[in-house]
Amino acid sequence: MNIQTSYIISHLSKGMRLDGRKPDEHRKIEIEIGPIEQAEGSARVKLGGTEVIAGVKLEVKEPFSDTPNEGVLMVNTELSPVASPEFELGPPRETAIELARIVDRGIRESHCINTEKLCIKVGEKVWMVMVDIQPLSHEGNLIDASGIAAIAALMTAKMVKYDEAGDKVIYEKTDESVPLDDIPVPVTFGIIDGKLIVDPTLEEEESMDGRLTITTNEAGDVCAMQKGGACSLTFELIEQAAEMSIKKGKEIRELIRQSL
Amino acid sequence: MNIQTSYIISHLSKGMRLDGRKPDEHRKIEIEIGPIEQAEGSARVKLGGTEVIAGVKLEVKEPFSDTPNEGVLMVNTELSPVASPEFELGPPRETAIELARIVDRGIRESHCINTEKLCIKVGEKVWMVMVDIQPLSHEGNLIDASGIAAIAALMTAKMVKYDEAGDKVIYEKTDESVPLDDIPVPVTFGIIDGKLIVDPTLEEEESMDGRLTITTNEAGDVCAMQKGGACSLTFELIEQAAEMSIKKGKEIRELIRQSL
Amino acid sequence: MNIQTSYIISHLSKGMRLDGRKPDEHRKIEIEIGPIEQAEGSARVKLGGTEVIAGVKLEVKEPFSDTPNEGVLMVNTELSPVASPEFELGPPRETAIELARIVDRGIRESHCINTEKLCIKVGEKVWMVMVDIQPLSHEGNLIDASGIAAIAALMTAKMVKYDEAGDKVIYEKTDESVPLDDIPVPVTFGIIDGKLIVDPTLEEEESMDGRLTITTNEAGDVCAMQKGGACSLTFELIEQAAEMSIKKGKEIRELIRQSL
Amino acid sequence: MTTYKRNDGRKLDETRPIKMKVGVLKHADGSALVSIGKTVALAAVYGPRELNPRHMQESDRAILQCNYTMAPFSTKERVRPGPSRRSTEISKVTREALEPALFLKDFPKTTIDLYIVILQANAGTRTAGINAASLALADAGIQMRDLVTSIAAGKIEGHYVIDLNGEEEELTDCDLPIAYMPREKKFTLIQMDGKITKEDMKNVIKLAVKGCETLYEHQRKALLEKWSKEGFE
Amino acid sequence: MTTYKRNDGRKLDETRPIKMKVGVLKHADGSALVSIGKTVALAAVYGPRELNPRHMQESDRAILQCNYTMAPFSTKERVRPGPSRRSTEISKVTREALEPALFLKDFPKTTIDLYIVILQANAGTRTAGINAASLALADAGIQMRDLVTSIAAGKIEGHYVIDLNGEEEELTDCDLPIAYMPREKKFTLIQMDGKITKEDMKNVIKLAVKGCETLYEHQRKALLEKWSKEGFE
Amino acid sequence: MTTYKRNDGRKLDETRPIKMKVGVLKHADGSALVSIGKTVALAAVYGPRELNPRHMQESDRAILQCNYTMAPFSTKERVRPGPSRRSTEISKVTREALEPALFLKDFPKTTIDLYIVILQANAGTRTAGINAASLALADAGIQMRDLVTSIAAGKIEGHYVIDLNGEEEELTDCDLPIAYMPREKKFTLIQMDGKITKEDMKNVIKLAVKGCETLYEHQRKALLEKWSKEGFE
Repeated sequence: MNIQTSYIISHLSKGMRLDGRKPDEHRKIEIEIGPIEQAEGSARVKLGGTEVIAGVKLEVKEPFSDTPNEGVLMVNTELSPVASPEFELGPPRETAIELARIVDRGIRESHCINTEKLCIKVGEKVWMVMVDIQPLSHEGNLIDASGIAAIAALMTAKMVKYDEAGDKVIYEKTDESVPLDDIPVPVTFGIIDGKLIVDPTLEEEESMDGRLTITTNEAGDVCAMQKGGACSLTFELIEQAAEMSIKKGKEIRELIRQSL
Repeated sequence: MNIQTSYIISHLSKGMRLDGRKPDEHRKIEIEIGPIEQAEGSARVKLGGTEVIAGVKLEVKEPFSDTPNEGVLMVNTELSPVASPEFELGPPRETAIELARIVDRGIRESHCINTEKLCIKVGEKVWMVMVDIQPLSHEGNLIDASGIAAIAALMTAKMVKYDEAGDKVIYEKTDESVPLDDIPVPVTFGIIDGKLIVDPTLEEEESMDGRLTITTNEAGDVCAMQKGGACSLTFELIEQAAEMSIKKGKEIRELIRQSL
Repeated sequence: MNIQTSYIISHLSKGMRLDGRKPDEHRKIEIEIGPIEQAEGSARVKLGGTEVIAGVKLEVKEPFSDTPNEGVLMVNTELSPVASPEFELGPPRETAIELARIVDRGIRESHCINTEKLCIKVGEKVWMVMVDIQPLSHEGNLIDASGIAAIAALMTAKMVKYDEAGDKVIYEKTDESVPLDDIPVPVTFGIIDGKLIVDPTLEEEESMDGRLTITTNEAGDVCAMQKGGACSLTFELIEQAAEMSIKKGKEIRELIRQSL
Repeated sequence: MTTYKRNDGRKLDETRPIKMKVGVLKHADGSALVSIGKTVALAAVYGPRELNPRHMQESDRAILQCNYTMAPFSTKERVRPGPSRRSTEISKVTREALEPALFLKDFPKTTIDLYIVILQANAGTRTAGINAASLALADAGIQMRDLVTSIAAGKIEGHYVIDLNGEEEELTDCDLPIAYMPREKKFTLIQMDGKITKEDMKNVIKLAVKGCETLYEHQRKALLEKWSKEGFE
Repeated sequence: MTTYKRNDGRKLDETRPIKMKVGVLKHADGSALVSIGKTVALAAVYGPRELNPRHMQESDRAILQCNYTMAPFSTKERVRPGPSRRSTEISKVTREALEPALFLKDFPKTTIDLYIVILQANAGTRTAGINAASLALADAGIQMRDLVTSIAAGKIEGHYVIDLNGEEEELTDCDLPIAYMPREKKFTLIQMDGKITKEDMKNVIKLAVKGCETLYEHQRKALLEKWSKEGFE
Repeated sequence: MTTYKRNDGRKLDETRPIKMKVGVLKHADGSALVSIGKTVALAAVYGPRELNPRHMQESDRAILQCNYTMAPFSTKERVRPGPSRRSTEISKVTREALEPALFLKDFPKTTIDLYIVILQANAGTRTAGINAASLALADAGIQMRDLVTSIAAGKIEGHYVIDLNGEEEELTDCDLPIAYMPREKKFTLIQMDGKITKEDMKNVIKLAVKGCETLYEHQRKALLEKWSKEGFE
């Protein structure tokens, strides 16, 4: 075990973290709505030193054949080197793909997007909602920053127009919002020395054994979970994380609402 | 020349092979029909220690513009590392592509598939018959194992339904078979020291100069040939291989029939 | 600075080049029309020891949604190792892409192709004009050789037939030409020691600081410019290059006309 | 809870029929074939073996490389060959579900390569793959803290059900796969899709743990069978 | 010349509103955010740092590697991630626009890596990217012959106009972006799309140079701001 | 057999017009341009030269690397650039058709790189490519056991015909390309598509051999031409 890890663990045994936070405390969360005018919706989120932009774009596509009357959601992440010297150019790898899929799953499984309202013509044309996440600074816990940015961007996204005759999208925002019924929020816990720390920093990520992300919704239901990293965890720890994720999710949901 | 090669050649000069077979003898062939329920047709073939599964899937596609009333055949092979430590992950390379194309050509050129019966709507929708081959164990002569598995899978494949209104395939097997009129069978010969050995093992493959595959059909016609490896061969050897491929093809065709 | 470069510069200070040309002199240009019968149009161009073939093919595609009544031009270059030991197999890299885009831009921006005449059915079907450039020998200044070959191939290209019922192209040349109204010609200058040399050879390319390509049309207008290489240049040099490019462009245009 | 009839007649806490066999591939250092209902997973292990290129080596431990693939014919709609976003994620969570059971520090600079092929898919492919992989690792003689077992559970019409089949996957309120080390009583994979209360979630996990204990017996039996056979040979 | 009304009310030789800020990214050695009208470019510089693999090293100088990307949400129609022919070409001309300002021979065997992300696009993304990149290089403390400034000019309805916006790009007879070192009075990028006379071309270039001089003041101010702040901290 | 009229007026055993020229590319170590009817193949050879990366080297012999490509404009429907399944297979069988003629053991650790570009395609591209490649190898001064010649034959309406053209390819019962070393009397490529009896097959092969002998004369003449020219220079 390296020195940093021992240091983190010894602090944690006294209920403290290196940056002075309590184990169940998020870093300061700042949410800016609409930084990207060209996008149908967008949000910039700072989680301490971690910063991401999420942008929503709409396209018209053929629906999947098993859901001919439903629009489609796609979440995509590119880990650009601007955000961290550790990120490399090239097609998304494991980390970027998992990140996008955790955010995607939280949104999808909460059914917050009313996909049936995104149908233009059954079996032929539906709206595809693309959420792209661009990290600007990675100082730990990109998952929560991305999840918050994604839902905030969606909540403020406006529909554009579809010109059926010309079969093309007219990129002029209308007054109509992207149909959204819920606010799923992911909360990520670092697992270190058998303990949970919410919203880990980059140095904590380097020392921790693994992580657990739980996404909850307005009603306090659990919509998605994902363990990451080469750790194992007990039932009690999962229980504890579930409790906390509901509580922290509520706080963050309130912050998002205030930022609108 | 390494020791193994000398050993094989010296045995061969006495009409013997290392595993006791005669030069014109296949290893034991076992054919299991239908191991993959989800596939429209499937077969598992063991050729001694070599083992492959072939699965048939049907899709609906636009026809090629020069054959607007004909369905399409596609054979594909992935050489997964499960079958041999020499195989690597990644897109199919030379060996996998040649393997798939030899099997493909034997089936295609025998015209055993009645492609006109696979037309749904001229110029718009035809069935695409995809045969995927998954080797499970490579101990030599993947070509014959794959060719036998492919034709056995096709012979037992059932059509599924196409929902024209919804433009999608309903994956429920019908009683109707994939329209098949012939049974092409590839027979592969190793060429070593100017002699032919049918169905080479992995160690024979490592020592041999090259190979010749001849696919014949029910009527004893030749449908496809392919020489492989950095060898040259005489007219007499080709003649001899053609004779043998007809004879061995007949035996294998019988085995396939019995397995149905 | 290496010896070759000093040598070139010292020659140039006396208004001379290593191969005896004057700074504003092209190598001998030979244009052969129609070397590729299968192509709708083709031309082989020799520029001293540099040689390229350009071939024009037509396809039918959906138009872009913002230009529903216009055909589409695409220029593509593959730098095959046959032309130079420095070229490698694989997808086009920076150099090949820039080369294609410079040629493309010159043609596109001169509006020499009447893209509206290439519309078959508004919003549904238009002709796509594909110009592929295959260098055969690279001894410097592939840009001009490619640009001349591309426009010569286009000038002699014939339309083929589109079978609307069968939605396919019948590759039989008609008497009708690809609709062309102008003859854009790129002229490339090497920049070395603050001086311009037209049509640089390979050894000059290795020694020069950068290059400037200016494409001009029949009327003597400038249609496209592109600086390449890690050099900087003065306004006067740009002015001088513009003058010369109009003059040299005119000469080359005449040569092209004579070759038809 | 007794009123709900599962579409295949199973009890709520009953897994589909399970078949497990180890040592099924001749060329791998370890291998296993696992079928759970109509889902069939094949796993092959090579290693620990030297890792090339060298710059990927870890000086103080082995790395585990894991690749999950679906055979093109394994599903209703043919699976396009090559990695997808889904298969990349499953390869990752599978690796992370197995790593806690291994003593990677025992084999510095090496790699253990694990290949999982889903031959037939009817729900639960990632969990079947983990069960097969765990057996293949054991078959390769690689020492493990515990076998890793894996299964999903869910909730249909108010009832907790284990080991969802393809049709149940459409009906369930949640799909919650876990990987679990039964002797260690530790979870090594947790994922969930769905929308359920915290209480439901706990109950679903508990039911999945029960399933893992069943699977554990099957795994042990499969290993025992192989070892006893080898004894005779 | 005074009769033409630009669609956003600007004077013919007036750029859109400009904002420049350096040191905006914590993890890069140098960075800058530049917005010109609705176009927003972010640049990050790493290096000079050792270049791997070694066979790419130049024994007598540093290499500059440059990657220009558009964020998927930066335009009306979403940009598909991954390199395109357009972005590959822009990466190349951007690199070649900056190299003349650098003393690459001072750092043999190393690389300077430059990443440009267009966060929002409304015409002039390559020029905004070059302005940001030039600032980011300065922010990284890399010595430069001169700052590189960049802007496009064009000609609409007989009038020379600077810094075309998205709608003007549709109307102009030509789009002529330049990069320029104001103290050196040298051009490091010249491109043009359009069809204009030689005289027009010269006038358009002259106007663009004037714009670069304006941008130069903004760049200097942005660097000064950062340096004065650092002085206080 | 005399009753069948070929669409281009040829006799049954007559090849299309043949043109062969060696030394056509300045930058390759060897090169040749071969046209057979409307099919035109260009081949370039580099090497034997050191092979990098080193781990690909064979300690006791040279490797032959072969790449067959069709120019995008070579066919009726444009060929998409980049390798296809077809071109990958042809590259392989071409390599294997040439290897038997080479003394690869003479050049350990090196590579001979062979590039074939089909400039125009009207049936018989792989055989034209092999003829060109064989000449290019000879032109590069690489010692060979024999020249490799290559041509296809077929059977149309009961008649054996040599060197099928594009329209004949649609009509033939089989398309049987061979590569052949005439002095050695050995086959180095055999492929066949079609459906014919064993007897037919033998006759078709015999006819193809006859064609190869014709090609052999053309190849020798082309080499002689070049050598005699060089003598004068």
